[in-house]
Amino acid sequence: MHWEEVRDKFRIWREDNSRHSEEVVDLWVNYLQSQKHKLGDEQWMVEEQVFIAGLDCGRLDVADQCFIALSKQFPGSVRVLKLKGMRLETLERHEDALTIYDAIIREDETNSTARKRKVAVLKSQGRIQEAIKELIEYLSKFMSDGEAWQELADFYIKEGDYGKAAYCMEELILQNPHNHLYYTRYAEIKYTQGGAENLELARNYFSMAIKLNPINIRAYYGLIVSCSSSITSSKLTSSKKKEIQKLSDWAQKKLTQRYEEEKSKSIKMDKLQESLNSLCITDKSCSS
Amino acid sequence: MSEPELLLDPDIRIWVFLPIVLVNLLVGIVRHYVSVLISTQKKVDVTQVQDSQAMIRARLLRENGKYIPKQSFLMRRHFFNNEDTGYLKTVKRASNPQPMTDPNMMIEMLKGNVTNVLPMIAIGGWINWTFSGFVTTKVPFPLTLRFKPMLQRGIELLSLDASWVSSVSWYFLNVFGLRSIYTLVLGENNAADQARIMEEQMSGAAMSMTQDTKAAFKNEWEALEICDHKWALKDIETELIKRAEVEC
Amino acid sequence: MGVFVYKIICLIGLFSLLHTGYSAAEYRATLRVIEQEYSSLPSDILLQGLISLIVMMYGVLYSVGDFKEIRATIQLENKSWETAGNRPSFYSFCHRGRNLCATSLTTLKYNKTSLSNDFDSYES
Amino acid sequence: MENLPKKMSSDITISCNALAKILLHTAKYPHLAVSGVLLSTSKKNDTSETFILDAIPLFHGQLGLAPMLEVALTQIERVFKSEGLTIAGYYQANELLKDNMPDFVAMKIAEKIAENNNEACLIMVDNRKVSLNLDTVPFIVSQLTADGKWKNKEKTGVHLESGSLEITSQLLQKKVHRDISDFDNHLDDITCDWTNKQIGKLVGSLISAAGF
Repeated sequence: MHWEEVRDKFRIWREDNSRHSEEVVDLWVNYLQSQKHKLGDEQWMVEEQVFIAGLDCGRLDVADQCFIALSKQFPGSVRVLKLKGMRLETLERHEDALTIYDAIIREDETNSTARKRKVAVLKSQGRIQEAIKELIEYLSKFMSDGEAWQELADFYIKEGDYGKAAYCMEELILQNPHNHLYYTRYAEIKYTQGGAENLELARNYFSMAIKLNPINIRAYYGLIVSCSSSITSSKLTSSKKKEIQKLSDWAQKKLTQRYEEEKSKSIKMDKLQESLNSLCITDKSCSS
Repeated sequence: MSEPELLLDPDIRIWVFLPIVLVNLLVGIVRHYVSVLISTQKKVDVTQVQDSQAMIRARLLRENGKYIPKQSFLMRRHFFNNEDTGYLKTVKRASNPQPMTDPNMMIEMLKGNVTNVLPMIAIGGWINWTFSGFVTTKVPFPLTLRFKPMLQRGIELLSLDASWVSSVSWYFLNVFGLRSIYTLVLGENNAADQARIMEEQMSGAAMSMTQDTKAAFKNEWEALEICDHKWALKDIETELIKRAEVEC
Repeated sequence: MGVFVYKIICLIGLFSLLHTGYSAAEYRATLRVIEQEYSSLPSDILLQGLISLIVMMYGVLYSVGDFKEIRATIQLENKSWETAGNRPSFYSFCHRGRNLCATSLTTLKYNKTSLSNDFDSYES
Repeated sequence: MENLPKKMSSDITISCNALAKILLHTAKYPHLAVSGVLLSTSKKNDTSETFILDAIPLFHGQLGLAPMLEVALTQIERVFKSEGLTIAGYYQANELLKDNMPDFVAMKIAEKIAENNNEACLIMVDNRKVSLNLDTVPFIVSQLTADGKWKNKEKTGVHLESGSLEITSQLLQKKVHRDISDFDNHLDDITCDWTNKQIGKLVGSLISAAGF
């Protein structure tokens, strides 16, 4: 592998936040490390990336080399100080890490990453309730931080507090009204919450996700299950039921088409195909 | 078109036209590095960040509120606009201090002057003194008489065609026109910037507000108050069903 | 390599465009020598200019890169929670990853090596 | 120990296939919580021990959402019914290294499974014991007692197909985990096969090669 390929790969991973820590460390050690001076200014971004990847898979030997390079290049930098805190987290010296983050915040009140790291420390100690509290405190100051809202949503789902998780997802939808992922997740949360009203919301939001991204398999499946539970559970007018049935049939058809397409691409999905039919609502088997 | 009415000495090109361009370019580069050297990290107050983020959130709610259920929209609006506890109502910020009373502000302004205005006056004066009175070049299209004061500063000749450019005007054209050359030469992320990125973290993501917070909050409050919720997903199911019917 | 072909096309267009410019200049010079009034460029030079411009535009369009979809949602279509769910600011490092790396913390028995001494000197 | 009711003492044997898939799944997403279900052959008589034949990796990251879980369970039932397999349990590995307690999601799902299959077991992966060279089963296996509580099984009650630890370690070292796909992957890209037949075959060939 050529070092330029590795550089491009790293760049892509950096841009979409892929975590591929193991690969990053492997590629760095095998291909890029010896060529790092050719990277120019990008070198420091890469060193930081490798440092974090190194921590992530416990390769402190690799991480420390990067850290030394970074602290030589940027003595006294807050960002490097934060990396040091992260290293301490890996060694499970959580209190020391917190001291560092607190120092950073004292120095620069507007430093959002140090505040977020504090939440991460609490999370890795398993103190979820405290982490949630800290995160809410953070969000009261930095209200438009999507990453933090997402994290909070995950915390709430983990705790089973679906109503609050839905609130966080709404916040994300407000920020990115074109992202089908948020619509899908929101619908999933609403479905999990249960109740006729939430089911209807789930149906609507799954539909919206399909509209935004017509190949979103998750949304099709979600639409089918939410339609079937609406039909069986709630007391709707028969015309409304018919409509929902239609919607569900359509989603089913679309899914079948997708599977057929893939099947013709030599993937054997015959059994899945069959099981798909089982998702079909009972009414249908009656009517047919 | 007839024969050109004016022939310029080629020496003008070498000794006037090009030096002006060169001087401008070099001064621009030097100025860039000087400003990097003397600029200080702007200290942003955490409340300023908070205010600007709240404003962003309120604006997003106004613009994209139609994508969330009505109940959720109302809840959020309540959070911002409620008479007693609403964010935009209760958060009291002192209106911004007058810029002249703040010594930091004064220093910032001074720095801006030192790096921008001062060299321009100095170099402009120098150019005026050394190169005054030359006709340096001609723009390749005809212009009306109104352009004469702009393009022929320092040459008061009524009979000269308006598309000829004098040396001082050429200097001013360069001052404004070389900006994109600077980004090309210095790069958008040049070495000096790279170092700063490492230093400053992302707090810049939330640009601090410079204008009067109180007035901004009031504006936002009004805008939110009159904002109506029209759920964008109301007819999504029927829309999909229609699509299904079309496909069938 | 398709991009390479388009780059060649672009170069040809550029060259031809330069040639047109040179021809025009020559034409003007000749006119001045034979002392004739200039009215307009000959049509072959105009045509060459136009064609080479189009050729060059074509080459540039295809050699720079693919077109991006104008609808914002298309770019999001291929995103999944795999990457969208990763939040670097909240990474936690106390997970089983360290046990699953070939030469990691636990297997390497990471203790005071020369490197970590070096590290400590930076720590102070 | 001897005079306990028979129901509790029925032993559990985990096949190499199931062990490998569970661990490969945890290795693919080392930084996330992962979950899946366990399959066993349908019971003929209830005195025989439970044999966990296969594992289906389901989700990673966010485990507490119902819709996709329902879809997955329906599909699994449908696909494996013809092969005489039923869902016999649930496994989960938590995100944090030291956390091996079942959370409310794990409890809920396992209880749901136990409604249909009273031999159902809940396997929590013990993250600290997961490594590239396995020496013990990194699982905490529990079963529902008569009074509706989950009780950890004794180590002696959990058996492993012989040679599975070696084979699984081998697979982990060869980074086979990059090829395993769970139901989440399938939903993002339907060419991913959540039944992981390929890995099943690979395990099978490794077993026969090792001569167990």
